[in-house]
Amino acid sequence: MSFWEFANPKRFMQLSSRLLPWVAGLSLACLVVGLIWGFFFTPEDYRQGSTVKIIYLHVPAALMAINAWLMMLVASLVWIIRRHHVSALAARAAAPVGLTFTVIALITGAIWGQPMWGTWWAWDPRLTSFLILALFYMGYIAMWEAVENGDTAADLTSVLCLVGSVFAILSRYAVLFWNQGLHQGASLSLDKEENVADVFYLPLLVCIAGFVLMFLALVLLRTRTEIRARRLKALLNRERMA
Amino acid sequence: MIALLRRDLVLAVRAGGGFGLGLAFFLVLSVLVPFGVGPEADVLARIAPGILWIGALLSCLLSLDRIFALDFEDGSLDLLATAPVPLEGVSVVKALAHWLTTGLPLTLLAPGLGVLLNLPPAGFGWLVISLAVGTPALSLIGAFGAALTVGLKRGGLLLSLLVLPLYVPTLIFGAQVATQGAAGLDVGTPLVLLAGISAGTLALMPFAAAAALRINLR
Amino acid sequence: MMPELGKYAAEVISAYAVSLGLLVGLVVLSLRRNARLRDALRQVEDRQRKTNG
Amino acid sequence: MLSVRGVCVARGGVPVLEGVDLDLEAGQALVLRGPNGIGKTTLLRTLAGLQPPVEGQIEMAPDLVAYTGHSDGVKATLTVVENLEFWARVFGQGDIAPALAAFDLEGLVERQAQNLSAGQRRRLGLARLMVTGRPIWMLDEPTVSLDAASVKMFAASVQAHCAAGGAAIMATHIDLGLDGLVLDLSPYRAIGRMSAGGFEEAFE
Repeated sequence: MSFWEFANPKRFMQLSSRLLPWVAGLSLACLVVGLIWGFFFTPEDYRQGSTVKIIYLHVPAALMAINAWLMMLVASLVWIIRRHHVSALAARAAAPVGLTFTVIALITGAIWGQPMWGTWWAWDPRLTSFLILALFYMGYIAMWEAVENGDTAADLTSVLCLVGSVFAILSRYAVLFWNQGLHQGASLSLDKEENVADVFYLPLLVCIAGFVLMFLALVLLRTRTEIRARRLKALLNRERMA
Repeated sequence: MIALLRRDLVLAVRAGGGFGLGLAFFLVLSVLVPFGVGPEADVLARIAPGILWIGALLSCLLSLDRIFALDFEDGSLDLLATAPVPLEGVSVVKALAHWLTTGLPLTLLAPGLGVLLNLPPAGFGWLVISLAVGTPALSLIGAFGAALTVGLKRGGLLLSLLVLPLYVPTLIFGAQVATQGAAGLDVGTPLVLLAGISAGTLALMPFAAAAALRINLR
Repeated sequence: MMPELGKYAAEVISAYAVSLGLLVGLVVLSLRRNARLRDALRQVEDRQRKTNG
Repeated sequence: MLSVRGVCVARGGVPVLEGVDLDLEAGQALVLRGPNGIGKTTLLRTLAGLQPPVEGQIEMAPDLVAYTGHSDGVKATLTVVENLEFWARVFGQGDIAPALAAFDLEGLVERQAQNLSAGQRRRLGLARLMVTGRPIWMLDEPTVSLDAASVKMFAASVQAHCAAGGAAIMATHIDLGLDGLVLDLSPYRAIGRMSAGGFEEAFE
């Protein structure tokens, strides 16, 4: 079976309806196991206390916030090059999911930052980059909502996604530069991944798997919705024409 | 192309072209800031470069939707698309006209407002240089945003939402040049990066804008 | 049953509550929109099948 | 000059016309007819190259078309002569005097376009065609808001253009008194086609 079979909307509907329960079930299982493991059965960090348990939400959400944008970028490219409608609709379906993950990463980061650094919000490069990413998601979603015609919207949002990706990377480096420039030698570091011990690592992996699968399940479901919405519009159009 | 530039400049300067509105906005904004943060001279001196950069950026934003929308509404854009000039060229010229009527005057006005905001003497030169180097990028990015939203009703608000995140790197480096210059520090790195952004947007944004225009004209 | 969360209990629990709340909200909204469009599409498809014979 | 074979055009992603065949030779004027909403504007925009056809071939040398849509592309704060000179420069042409003469605009040259009547504006929009130097004129409802005398003026200029080896294709409802060809678009109406791009066909 070729991956491009997904490009045919009818085949996509058939395949996704078979795939969706499995992906959703597996995702739920991973999330339940990972989060319960992490919440109830991991020790406290000697430095951060119980707040380390937030890692099981924060890191997977942050990871998927970026990967969701990457997936939208790939889907946009597929739409531009191969003109597969399903691809454009999948990009549209992924955006709100990515935005939600970004917001989760930001909120859990703020809640974690409050006891650790004594402030809800620090203009740390990484936090700031996520804030900018959230703005990009909002612009992308707003663009889809604003354009009436489906193909035009797909084209415009694809161009926006491409240009936005370039500027998102640019912003990331600009923000790094900016913060160092403002407070020299600021010692707020968010590099938790580097000093995570094994006890925290395994449940974290399970949670990451859960978030990846959940993203997949949600995108499949939402793409099915978008395909139906598009077909509904076309059928109503035909009724009007006849 | 030169004809197009000339026409756009004439249109902007003639009555109803909106030239001067952005400048007035910049002036009012800068006057309002001390009311918000208090009249202490040292506070104002510290935030002046950043305030002036944000003011310039917002004033630029005000007139962005006019870049293509007016030509779209009266049909000129259709005619330009069938004319023997590439839409990429049209985008560059339109961005240039926008810069000449907003970015350049803003740059020239900024030192005057710097006096109001108690900008340190060392900062005036760098403020003008940073604006002169950075505002072309604002016009070019803005032309892309305007091309994306040209066919939309109430596109102005969406335009702001799309363009503002794209302005982040330009703002960061531009304000950095102005701030460090005012503090008497070395500005080499941010100035090079700012120039890099302007050059990069000049190379790439016209193509993105032309692509968006072609989609919107269909 | 509850693990000992120490002095950061409020932070940890609120982080979990907000995140899970957002995720459940997203899932519920996605499911509801999916169901609504599925029904609407089925209705129109049935109607058109009837008129087309 | 222009050869169209089996073209299907879509408006807002919905095909409106399909299987359109037409030919245009130098010296010919072709009038498109059909009820409102059939897709005359969409077809003209497609032929002018502003949007791609869903299917079919359009054969034409590049840079032949001068297109005029519903709106005139006239700038209100520019004078008549400034408007025309701008378009003449864009198309690399020099002399605007014949265009001014053909549409009786000589008395208005220094007037700003916002002070023109609707008919005068329209005449200015049509005079623009003459300064492009392009051989194929594509006109969408060119006679809107023109009075009888102006319509005659317009018909005369189309005839002169065709006689000089040009061609014109226009969508209009009134009889211009041209001895041109007429193409009724009604038979080409696209019925039962779902959308452009093969999305819905996958379900049929």
